[in-house]
Amino acid sequence: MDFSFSEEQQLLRDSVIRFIRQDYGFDIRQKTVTSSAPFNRDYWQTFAELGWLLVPFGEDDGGLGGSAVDIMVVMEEFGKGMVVEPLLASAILAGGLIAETGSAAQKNDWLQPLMDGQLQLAFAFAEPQSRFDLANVATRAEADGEHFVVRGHKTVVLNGGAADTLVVSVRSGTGVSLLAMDSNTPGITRNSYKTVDGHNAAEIYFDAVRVPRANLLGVEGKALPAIEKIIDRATLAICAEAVGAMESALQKTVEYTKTRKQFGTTISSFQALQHRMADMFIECQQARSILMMAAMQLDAGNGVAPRAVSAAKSRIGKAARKVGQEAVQIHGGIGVTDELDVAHLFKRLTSIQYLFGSTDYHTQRFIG
Amino acid sequence: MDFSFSEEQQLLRDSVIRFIRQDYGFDIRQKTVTSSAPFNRDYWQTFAELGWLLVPFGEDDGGLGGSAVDIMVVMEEFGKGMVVEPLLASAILAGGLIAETGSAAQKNDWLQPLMDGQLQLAFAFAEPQSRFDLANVATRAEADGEHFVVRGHKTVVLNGGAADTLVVSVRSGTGVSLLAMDSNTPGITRNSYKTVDGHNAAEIYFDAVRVPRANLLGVEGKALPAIEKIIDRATLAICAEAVGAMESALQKTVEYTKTRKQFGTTISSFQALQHRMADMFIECQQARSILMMAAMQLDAGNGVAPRAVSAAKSRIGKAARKVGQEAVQIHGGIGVTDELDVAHLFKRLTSIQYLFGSTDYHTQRFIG
Amino acid sequence: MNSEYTQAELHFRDEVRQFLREKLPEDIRRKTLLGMHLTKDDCVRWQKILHKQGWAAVNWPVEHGGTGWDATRKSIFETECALAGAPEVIPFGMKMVAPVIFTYGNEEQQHRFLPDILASNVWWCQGYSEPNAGSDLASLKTSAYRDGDHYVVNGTKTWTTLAQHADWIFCLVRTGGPQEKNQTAISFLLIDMHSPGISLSPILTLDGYREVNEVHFDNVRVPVENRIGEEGHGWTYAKVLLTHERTNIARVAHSRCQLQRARELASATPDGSGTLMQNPVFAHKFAEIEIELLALEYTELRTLDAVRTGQAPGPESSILKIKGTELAQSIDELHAEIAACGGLPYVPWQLEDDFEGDKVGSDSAINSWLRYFNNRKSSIYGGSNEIQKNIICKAVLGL
Amino acid sequence: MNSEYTQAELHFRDEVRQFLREKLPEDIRRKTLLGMHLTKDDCVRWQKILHKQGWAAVNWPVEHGGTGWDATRKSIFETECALAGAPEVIPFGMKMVAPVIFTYGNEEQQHRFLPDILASNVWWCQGYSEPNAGSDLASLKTSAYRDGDHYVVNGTKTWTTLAQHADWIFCLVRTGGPQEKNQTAISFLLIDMHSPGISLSPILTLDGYREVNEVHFDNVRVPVENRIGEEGHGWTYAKVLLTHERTNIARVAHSRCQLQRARELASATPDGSGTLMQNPVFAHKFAEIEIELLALEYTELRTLDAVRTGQAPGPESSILKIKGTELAQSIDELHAEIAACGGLPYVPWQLEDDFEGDKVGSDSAINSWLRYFNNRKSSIYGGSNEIQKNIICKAVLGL
Repeated sequence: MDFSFSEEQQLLRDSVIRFIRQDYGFDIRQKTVTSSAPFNRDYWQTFAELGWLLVPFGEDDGGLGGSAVDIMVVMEEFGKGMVVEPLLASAILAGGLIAETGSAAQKNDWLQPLMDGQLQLAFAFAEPQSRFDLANVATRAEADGEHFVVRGHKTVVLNGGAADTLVVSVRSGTGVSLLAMDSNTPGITRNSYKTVDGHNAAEIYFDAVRVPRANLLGVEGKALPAIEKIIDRATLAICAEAVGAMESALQKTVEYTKTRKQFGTTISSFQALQHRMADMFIECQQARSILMMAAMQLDAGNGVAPRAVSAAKSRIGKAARKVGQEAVQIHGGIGVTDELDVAHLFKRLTSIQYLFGSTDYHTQRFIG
Repeated sequence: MDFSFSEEQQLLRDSVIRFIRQDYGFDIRQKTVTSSAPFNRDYWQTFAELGWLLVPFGEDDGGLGGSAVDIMVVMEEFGKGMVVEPLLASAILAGGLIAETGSAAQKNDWLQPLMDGQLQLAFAFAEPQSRFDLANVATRAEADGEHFVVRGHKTVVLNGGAADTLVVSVRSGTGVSLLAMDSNTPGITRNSYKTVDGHNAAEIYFDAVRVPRANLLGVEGKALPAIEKIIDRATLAICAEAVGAMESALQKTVEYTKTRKQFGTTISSFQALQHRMADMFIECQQARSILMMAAMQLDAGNGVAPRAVSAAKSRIGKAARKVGQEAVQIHGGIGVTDELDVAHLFKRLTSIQYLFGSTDYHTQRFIG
Repeated sequence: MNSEYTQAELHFRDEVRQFLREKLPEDIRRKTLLGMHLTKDDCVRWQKILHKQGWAAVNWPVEHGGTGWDATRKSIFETECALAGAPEVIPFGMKMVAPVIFTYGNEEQQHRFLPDILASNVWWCQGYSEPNAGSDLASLKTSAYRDGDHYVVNGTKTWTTLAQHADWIFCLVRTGGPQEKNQTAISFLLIDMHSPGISLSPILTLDGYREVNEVHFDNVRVPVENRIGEEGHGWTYAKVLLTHERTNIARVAHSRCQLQRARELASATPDGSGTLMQNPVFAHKFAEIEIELLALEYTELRTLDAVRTGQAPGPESSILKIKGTELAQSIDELHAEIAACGGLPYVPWQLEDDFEGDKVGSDSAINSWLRYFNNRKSSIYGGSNEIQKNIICKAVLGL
Repeated sequence: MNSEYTQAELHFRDEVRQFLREKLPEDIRRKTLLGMHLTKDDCVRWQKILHKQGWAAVNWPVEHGGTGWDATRKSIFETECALAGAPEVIPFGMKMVAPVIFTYGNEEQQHRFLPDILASNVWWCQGYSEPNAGSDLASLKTSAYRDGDHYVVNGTKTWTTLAQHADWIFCLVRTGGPQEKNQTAISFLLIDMHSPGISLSPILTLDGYREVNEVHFDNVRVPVENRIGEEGHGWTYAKVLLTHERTNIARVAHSRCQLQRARELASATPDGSGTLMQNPVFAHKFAEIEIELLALEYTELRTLDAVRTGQAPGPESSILKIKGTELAQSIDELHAEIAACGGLPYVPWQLEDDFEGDKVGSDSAINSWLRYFNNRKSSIYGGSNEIQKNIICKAVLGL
């Protein structure tokens, strides 16, 4: 049993920490968020240069290993910095699906440019009626010779506004399939927006969109296991992000109470607040523990991974709720203003509670 | 809208308060509890003399009114004193069923001596497999001429060890019926014991017990509505008892913290404990509010009473758990000893959480 | 002990219901039910409709144009308004400064200010909190030194809700010297927001809305006749007002209305093979909130009954603040959970009446997360819940 | 980063399992799984079986007869013991005083005391707490004044677990004058329980069992050679021991075993038309506890890993105490809920092997409430959870 990072992981972690500290201050992040750009494309180039876009991929695909622990290392630090550049949506999700299901040619078309920082991807899976059910796909792909004709509506597609290529889950034949398509294909309409936590997303409408059969990823009608596997990896990634964000929220809260004076003393001396911060600390530690458990189980690949991920998402969702709310409450008035980083950590922690399935959903999935 | 007690209720309340204060100190209560007697029979006579045994009954039956608010008034004070004499089991439950379903002759036989303090009753309804389901009755009564022959096992019959007459729910024909019977009827075996909270109860086994048809209460096979109604009243009664017990637990906790010194100061000065006691206070107040709501709805008799009672039981069960546990925890070591009254309040508050349906059961019954 | 309304009260309730059915503008109702921020015009429009009916000043005495209602009627009125989706009154004029003026103000002040508040001709805001005095109001620093028949005011107030709309502000200021640290140096001033030397800095709340402001005073000259009552007694007046603020803070009817909406939405939200409302775990959580609300309703009724029978709303009313805000927040959170990822898009503008364009998702989902975010404030503002617990400890438990 | 055991570790686990299958007496196992109090004989019998195997002293160095296991093996051993229903070792001799003796005792003391502890020939108890010093150990009052080559001890210790069985007690006493208030006046004494002047007052715990005692010292003469280490350094030794006490306090395996039993019981408990385990609300609550336990297991593993790599178990181990006791208590509460009213009868004697008579209900139901009651102590004893939070605040958060 060994809980330490490898040397490579330690180096990776240091490089992310350095970037966040030097280049990703809260003001700079907010400049991106309030701009019309979906994210900071210069930073995306930096990610490519630093090799971070290789992290989610195995060496066979030209990546750096792609273990869940690797992803955890990066995403935890991203959580502290509230990074909005779409490593999750573009690389871990959509890229992960292509790595998982794509042919060599397809990987050459889409994975290579992604890793080079040249191509943006998105995975369009959620639909207005689907809630958290990945098998609930109403978007249909009808075969028409060497094409599929796609009709439907995908909602809150992460990085959907910026993506050059979309990976879309569709119902075709008797099952769920994955199609890759250029986001400018005729018949695709996008309504892009920012999300409450500063990321970018889009509603995407497909009106008789013709997609060559060559763009089918994997076997027709058999995509669900791959989707579930990659969503589990993405779930682990946001769990790691949450652990970073919570630790940051706790640290900022503790620091704030040491400076804030009320009734002639710093509020850090109020025992009622002290014990609540101790509770936050315990939440952070329990969250970190179960995150590590899930990462190790994902990497062991021994069949219990889905349950382990659901356990982590459930527990971390609970912690994210509590730590986020308490950080705001203990900050008092300043905690509910847009100018405070903690308010934004709280918002991102809320998103993570619902992304890829709510806390209750994952508890129920854990039960089986 | 009026939340004040009537003059009669105020007088009743004062008389119970006086009795508890003067005659029902914790040491005296413990003497009864640790004795072999099921309860203090002298006190039962006192109850009769003070008219308290008339409280659950309507004026038509020779009682004092029998409103839910009346019962609440008495039981709340009983809760503060942790009274173990079986007003609930004998009068509210079994007596209530006879008042609800009995003929004039039956009331004359059993209700009158009960109110005079001469007769002990018990209602045997729970069975090993029934959990909280009142309709789950496996004890059978087969008709045999002018008799029923009863076979079965009733579990944790409150006041079952002391009762002279038993009211028993049985399955007969197509439904549930109620039979009254002398507890010495041949074929009845009782295994009596004290409960963890100092009351008395028994396992009762029925082996071909012959009961005259004249002892049938109400219409054969149609007893369930009456049982549900009386169990609802009994549920309200223990809710009131819990509210009294919680208030007592809070008060004793606050007082204890004002005298207990640690680290050179009274522990009442620790803000973390202060806020937890404030939370206990809020629980007590919310519990009292919903108790009053349920009592008023029961007395209004407008069809929403069962839901109102379940709302109260659910909320008060939650409060009882929290206030009981916190009272023990804040007392520290002394709180887990048998010598401290708070430990016994905690135990009684635990019982009340499960009697007549657990917190979760009543939440689910509230949902419907 | 009984919880029935009298015939007269039932009749009054019907009258309120009919009025709301007929007079509440649909656009305002929609925004209120969605929990959107209203515009100044929305607020004023509805207040003027109430004024026309004679129901604008629920908590004022009749002699100043108030309704003179007893606690039960006030409760009926506020309940029906909330259930119907009528907006809550912006409290600063009507509920906060007016009671101070008609209780402690002189006759000239009453004539000068009350009619315009009653008719919603002027917009008031509140100047209590300061950047370094959150819950600790008594430590405020904004100074007002006397210069002839004026005070000269310097300092900064913060968390001033909707100050951008305001014509007047009521302030607590320090009229004693800085060495006089205690509460006896605080006075209560009414200040024209158009006075030279006043400037605003907006503060965006975490839903991205300009709900509050900092108000800066730079040598602002305020006529002495704008002081309420005596110099140095401002703290006393403010405390009375703070108690006033706490009486309607449980917001039971508002919560009931939002809980009912949550039930409707959850019943229309697919989940597994059924609806979210049919999910036993969700239904259980929902029921627990419903039951808590029922308890709170009766805690409030008990408080009202205590007021009716002559007992002042004691510090027990801190419970109403704590539980009222916690409940409203947990109902907001239910809405957020129902919306789930449907709450992610940040497109508040599409909720406005004049929005033209393609909508994203449903209005209720879009606003649910923003409302959840924004209402984290409710357990902080108006005396934080921690302060309320301190009050309970000190005043009720004697700790 | 990986969570796999090595082949050697897996082999060791099998060896432990086989030993437990063969050597754990069934009557002891039954009592342990039910959470009953064991008799002195039960405890000693099992300890002697372990001793015969060479596994009695898990946390002692080899030179004194300990196993010399690393953290992983200790964890495997304790996990397997708990899962199999073996009783936990009574800690006072083996885990508490022995480490002090082999760390700070002189050679003579080591030879005199350790072999009998190892072989479970003597029963030890702990004399730390006093009636007016609960969590505030440093304020203790029991005095030991020097009289020639003896100390004369006066005072009262309390919460002394199973002192009625004990041959020896280890005590913190005040060797400085009463004016010397601080911790430097405290010494660590080993006292023969058969000494004249020692008397016991039993304290019943809230399950009605004599689990703890007050121990009174009335001019008890204790040879100076029974003092561990230097006079006035007792506090230092005790603190080390307290840290020791906290490392195995998460009781993960014990909780896992009890949770598994709860699952079996709930699966056999009728509820509505199915079983309690099939009730979605119960299953949800159950899963939340299961998940919390999983998290705690990894928190413990992380702590062990930190110890392995040379970091001391820091104050973070307070988490293990807080979460470990909270979890065990919530599992006890699950058992109480499963039993429901089946836990009401107070008939603990029917659980004893020699009980003859008609049994009431099931053994597991009968003991469940008593266990729930009794284990409220676990968040109070051994440094209350409030104290643990103070430690986190001070040592980790710097508050």
